[in-house]
Amino acid sequence: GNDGGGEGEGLEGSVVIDGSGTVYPLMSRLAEDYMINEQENVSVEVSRSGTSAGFKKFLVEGGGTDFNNASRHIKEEELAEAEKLGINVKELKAALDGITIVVNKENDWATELTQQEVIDIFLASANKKNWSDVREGFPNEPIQTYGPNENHGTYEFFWETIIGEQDLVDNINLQQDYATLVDLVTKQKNAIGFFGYGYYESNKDKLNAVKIDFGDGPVEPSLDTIKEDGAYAPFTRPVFTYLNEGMAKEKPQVLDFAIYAMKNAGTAAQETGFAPLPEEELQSSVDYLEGLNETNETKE
Amino acid sequence: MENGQGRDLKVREMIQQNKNTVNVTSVTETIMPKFLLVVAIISILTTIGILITLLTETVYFFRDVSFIEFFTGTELSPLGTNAKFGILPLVTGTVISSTIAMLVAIPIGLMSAIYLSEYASERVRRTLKPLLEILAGIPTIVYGFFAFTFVTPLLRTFIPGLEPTNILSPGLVMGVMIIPMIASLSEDAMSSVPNAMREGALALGATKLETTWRVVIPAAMSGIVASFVLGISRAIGETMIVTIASGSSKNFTFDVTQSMQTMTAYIVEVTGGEAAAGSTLYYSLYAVAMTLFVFTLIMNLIAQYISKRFREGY
Amino acid sequence: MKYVDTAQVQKNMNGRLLTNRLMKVLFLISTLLGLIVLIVLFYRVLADGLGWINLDFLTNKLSTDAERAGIMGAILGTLWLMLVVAPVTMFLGIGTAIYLEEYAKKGRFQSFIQTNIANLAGVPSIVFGILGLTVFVRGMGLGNIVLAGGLTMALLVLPVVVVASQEALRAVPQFLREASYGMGATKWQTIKKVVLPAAIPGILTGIILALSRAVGETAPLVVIGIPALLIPFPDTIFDKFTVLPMQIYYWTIDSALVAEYANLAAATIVVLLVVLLIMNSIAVIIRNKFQKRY
Amino acid sequence: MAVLTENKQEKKQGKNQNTESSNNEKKIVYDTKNLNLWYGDDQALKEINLQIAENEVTAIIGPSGCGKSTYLKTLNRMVELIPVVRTSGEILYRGKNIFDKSFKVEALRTNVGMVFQKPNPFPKSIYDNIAYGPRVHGIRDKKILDEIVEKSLRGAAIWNEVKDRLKENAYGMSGGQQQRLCIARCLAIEPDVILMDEPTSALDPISTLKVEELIQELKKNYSIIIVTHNMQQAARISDKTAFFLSGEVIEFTNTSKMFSNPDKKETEDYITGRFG
Amino acid sequence: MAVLTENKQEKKQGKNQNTESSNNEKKIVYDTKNLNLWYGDDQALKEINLQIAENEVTAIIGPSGCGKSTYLKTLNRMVELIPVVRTSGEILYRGKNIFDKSFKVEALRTNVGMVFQKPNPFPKSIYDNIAYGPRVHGIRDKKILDEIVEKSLRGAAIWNEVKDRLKENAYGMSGGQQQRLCIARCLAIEPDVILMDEPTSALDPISTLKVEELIQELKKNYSIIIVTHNMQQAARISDKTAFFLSGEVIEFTNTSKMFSNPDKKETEDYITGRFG
Ligand SMILES: Nc1ncnc2c1ncn2[C@@H]1O[C@H](COP(=O)(O)OP(=O)(O)OP(=O)(O)O)[C@@H](O)[C@H]1O
Ligand SMILES: Nc1ncnc2c1ncn2[C@@H]1O[C@H](COP(=O)(O)OP(=O)(O)OP(=O)(O)O)[C@@H](O)[C@H]1O
Ligand SMILES: [Mg+2]
Ligand SMILES: [Mg+2]
Ligand SMILES: O=P([O-])([O-])[O-]
Repeated sequence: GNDGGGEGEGLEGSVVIDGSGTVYPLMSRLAEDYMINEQENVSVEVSRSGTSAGFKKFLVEGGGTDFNNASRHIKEEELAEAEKLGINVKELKAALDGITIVVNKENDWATELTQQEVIDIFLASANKKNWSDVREGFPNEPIQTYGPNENHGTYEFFWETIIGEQDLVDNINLQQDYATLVDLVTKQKNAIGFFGYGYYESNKDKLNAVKIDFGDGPVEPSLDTIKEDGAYAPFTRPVFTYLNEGMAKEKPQVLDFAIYAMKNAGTAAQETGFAPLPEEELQSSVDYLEGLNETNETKE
Repeated sequence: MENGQGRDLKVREMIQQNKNTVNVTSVTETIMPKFLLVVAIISILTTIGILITLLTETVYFFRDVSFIEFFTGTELSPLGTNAKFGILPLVTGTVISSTIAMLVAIPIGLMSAIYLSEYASERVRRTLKPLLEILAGIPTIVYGFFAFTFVTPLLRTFIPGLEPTNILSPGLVMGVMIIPMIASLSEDAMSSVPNAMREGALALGATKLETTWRVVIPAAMSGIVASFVLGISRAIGETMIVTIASGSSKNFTFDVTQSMQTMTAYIVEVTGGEAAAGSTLYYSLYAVAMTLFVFTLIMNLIAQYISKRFREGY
Repeated sequence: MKYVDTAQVQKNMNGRLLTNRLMKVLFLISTLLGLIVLIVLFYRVLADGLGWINLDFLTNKLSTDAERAGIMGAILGTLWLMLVVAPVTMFLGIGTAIYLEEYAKKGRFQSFIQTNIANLAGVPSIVFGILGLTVFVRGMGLGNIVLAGGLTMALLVLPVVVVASQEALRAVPQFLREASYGMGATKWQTIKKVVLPAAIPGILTGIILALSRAVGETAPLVVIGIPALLIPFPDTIFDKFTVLPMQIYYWTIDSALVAEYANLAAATIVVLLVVLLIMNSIAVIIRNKFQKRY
Repeated sequence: MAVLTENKQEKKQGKNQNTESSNNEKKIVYDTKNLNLWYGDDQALKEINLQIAENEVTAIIGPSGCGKSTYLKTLNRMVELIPVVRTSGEILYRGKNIFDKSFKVEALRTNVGMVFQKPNPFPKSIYDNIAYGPRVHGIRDKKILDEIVEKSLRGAAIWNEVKDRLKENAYGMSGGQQQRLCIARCLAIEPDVILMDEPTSALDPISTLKVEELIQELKKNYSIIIVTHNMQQAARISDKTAFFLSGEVIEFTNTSKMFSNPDKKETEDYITGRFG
Repeated sequence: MAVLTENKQEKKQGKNQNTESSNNEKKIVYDTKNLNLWYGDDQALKEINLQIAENEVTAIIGPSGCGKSTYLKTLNRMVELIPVVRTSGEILYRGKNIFDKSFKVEALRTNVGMVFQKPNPFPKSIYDNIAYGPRVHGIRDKKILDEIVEKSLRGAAIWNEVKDRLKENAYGMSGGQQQRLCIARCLAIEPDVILMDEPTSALDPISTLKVEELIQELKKNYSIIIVTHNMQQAARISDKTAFFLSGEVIEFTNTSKMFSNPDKKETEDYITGRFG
């Protein structure tokens, strides 16, 4: 391929990526394509321990992982830590995702909920034990709540931005793996859970997504509604990958992959259930990275 | 045997010469034992290595979390902002899964052992035993797959309340996994009861069952009990089956239809998620591993003690 | 003076014989139960996986796309792992066994090592994972490469090799040693030229069994942190790697996301079981071929 | 089963008759007819014909490997525990062929006690060793068991030595005591016949003497068949002696005759120690 | 090492003297002085004093457990393989005390071959069995090894039987052949003394005869000490005989005298079969 990195001929070595489980499908798609189409001898390995857990592996003395995928912005304290360690972090915005509230296929009542109802279901102080507590006419059966655990950016986004940092119901079942979450909601009639849109889209046959009423009527999450100014905007968030610039300078394959990823993020996003960013935004990242590339070359 | 020809070769002189010139042998001879001793010591170092690794980091853990909170706490939420490190949910998870496993493995394993040792003809035994050994040789990940994709869905058709991940299904599968171990060790113990003992009972008009139950099993008791204890130890340490099929909910509960986490599954979750050094979460890994290690070590020592006494039996 | 009431004894007899017969059936059923599970398990795995096994599956690289995914990387990873485990366990295991059987004086130290090895055999595999993570991956800074995984696995299966080798050495009749000493051979010459060759079948059997244990182990490698997606093939022991059980693990978990992953997991299980079957058959052949020669 | 009950009754009548008219021919307990036995392809017993009489001691002698133990074990079908064994011919116990399909081997063994060459007590207490048989046969009453234990131990002339340590493990006893314990264990179910396979060969002379005396005593109530290597022993304690050689019965006659004036050359050779 | 070389020379001189003046007293190979040996607390050898002469066959007889094998194994210090063994006293081999610290046990065993009761070939080819000793002692040259193998097998009178199957495993041979192979193996390093512990007790009569003939032949070049249960054998093949009883040497004299007119009552009792 000639749309890869500038001097990307015959690279080898490894690129280590960890972090967000939400971004994992997108990143692993990019990694796979990169290894097949661009650089056969580069090993790009992708793990998915979660945004926060990933940052802990990213911010390691002497350099941890090369990239950390994130489904939230890097936190102040994480930036401070990076500074302390002398790690130059570059935020690369990759795509847009919408927190999707999912229920079991057999759930024929909660097809649409208001934003407040969603909040109440997960909020300890709202004390909604049964579906009938949420809205009259819903069955008198216990709600089973699910979500990713605290290693995950999705959890933090949900807890900070959607719930407003209040206590979650204490019987919420928090999981490390999104696969497990999907499985649990698929198999439990009274289950309700939340995660990135991608995991809903690839499991549409097993799950239902709840339409959310943000005040202007129910909105279904979809690649069209998930936009920073779209109808699903309140539950929309950008997803990132954070690059250790030091690594990019040290290892040409890291930079090369970064450039490849930004160039192809648009297509890959759509294939893996993310709303693509505007071309210009991705291009500016590419430009920035290629700039790094030049400084890199001039240095040498 | 002509004398002259016999001495032609002078093997003895050749030997003598070699002895005087080549002294390598005696060097090897002194070095070898020491070298092998070092090798043997490396093997022990593994145990010591495990102990040191676990202990040092565990000590750090108990700087952050009190002993009492750890061992009596019923709440485990290691990731939250207000993290709680009570190990009891993991202990109950471990104990319950092991109990279920042993409820399957002990009766079936023992009855298999009885059948193989006392009832089966030589031919039947020779075909059945290797088959059981196959069961013992199947990797635990395969049992995990089996529990998750087959046993749980199957159980859910009988027990509607059963959660998609639960402790019951991996417990049962773990039991199946341990059957061959108990069967084989118990069979060994029973087979080594002298035949004279059986003959004594049979000659009194006892049936085979009465002979087995009242004479052979009591005589083989310590060997049998040792096999149970080893089975328990195995169940406590089993990881993949529970990790895959029992989920990761840290509820302090006794309801087997629910998801529970064992100590082993906790270790997998924590290392798989975040293994960055330094945090309490990181140290909790070692504290839990230490607890697990001590549990199994005690079981193994008990088993060794019992079977040593058994060997001194008749 | 008669205590034993003959009539009563006769009456009881039928009941006792019936119980005996019933229990025999129960015992047989119990024995078969384990085997039935075995059959169901095999059937399930074959039914799910067999259709997915073809040359592409065996030789392709890993992929997130189920249709394209292959397990060559995991197969090679498993082989590379064995390449570390085999020599390390052989060296440590046989050496330890020779020391214990041939050199160590029967005393406290010897029984201390012996107890240690017995206990080591009972340590849960995941604890070895933690040891490997702390010592090899982190402490020595190797990272999650073949070498680190192999060393961890080698320690895990070491007791199997030690115990099997000890038994094999013990089974070498004393008269062979005496014959060699009688020729003026030194101790090490005797061990090297007579004892070890005679014990080698037993030792080999033990090593193969140990390796087949290592081939199937998952937990320690999970702890060491094998990446969920690793596409390139490992070329040296310093490369990152994945193995068959790890691939089964990830595909089993992710089968909730992509249903076909369950088939991939099953197909990989079939491959894994075939590998184990081959290894165990070799062990059995060795055992039968060289059994009871003296 | 009815069969066996009958037998017992018959036996009792027989006994009475015996005491009334003691000159009568004694009753036959075991009648062996054309018995052959093979271990796999090796024939260990050849066309055995023997009649064992009630309340007598019958000794079986012969060189090692001649089939003595095999024959004894055939009498209570213990030999069938070895899988390769095949038999032909008949053994009538109290008139019924023990090889019949309908014949219950457990019932046979209840009536026919056996004492082995090596003492084989169970690894239980002395008390439990004796009580094992009665318990197996459904006797649970503690009082009755106590009585049986005492009676059997007295019967085996060992009561005084062990009465204070009934709860102790039988493995703490000396070899001679263990052997008498085994005899007591077999008395506890009140057998009709007692089979003994070299019961004293593992014992010291004093213990041997005690067991021999005991056998003399037991003979009043039981029919005893004893295998022995020791010709003096056979001469001392038995009424009839059978001489086995290579699986065949060479001679079977009164002990006094056997040891003074045997019919066959082989017997004489054996008795005088010319082989064996 | 030097010690032994000296011995060798002495011996050669000795031999020459012998041939020159054959009436001389024979040279002493082994001189045992006040040897005591314990297995743990059990004394197995008591104050043994024995002188073994060159180029003779010395037989050791005595009942089972009297210490014959123990003594033989002490002569090449093989007995030390048993950890509980303790000794006191001296054994002089060619004048040097084998228990001395400076004495190398491997050198002793190179000079003193041993043949065991049960044939114990290595599980290797016939060729490798014979070549084992020379190889252990550093002889690697294929041609020389070939010669040694042939010569040793001829010396053990088995060459013709095995010359076409030298590469076959020794376990395919009959017991008698295996025993002669073991003798050949021990000849391959040209020992000075050969110790034999009941070398024929596991063999059939014909093989026994062959081995006995072989021993007669070997005596020309080697000093042989043979333990045997079989008194006829001792009488047939040995020059001197030692009678052991309960760890003591009761009598040690010329074989002919021992079997015709022993000094001690115990010897006579044993020889005439009154015990043992
Ligand atoms: N379990 C067996 N399997 C095969 N052959 C057997 C078995 N037991 C005994 N035999 C053979 O049957 C023959 C008779 O053996 P048996 O034990 O009856 O002899 P015995 O007269 O009791 O000898 P001993 O005086 O040594 O006890 C022997 O040739 C023996 O080898
Ligand atoms: N390894 C050992 N440990 C303890 N005691 C032993 C050992 N070997 C032999 N003994 C004892 O030493 C004594 C002499 O045994 P040894 O083997 O020398 O007798 P032997 O004359 O060769 O008898 P046999 O004719 O049966 O071979 C015996 O009482 C024996 O029990
Ligand atoms: Mg017998
Ligand atoms: Mg001996
Ligand atoms: O896995 P996360 O995207 O929720 O961090």
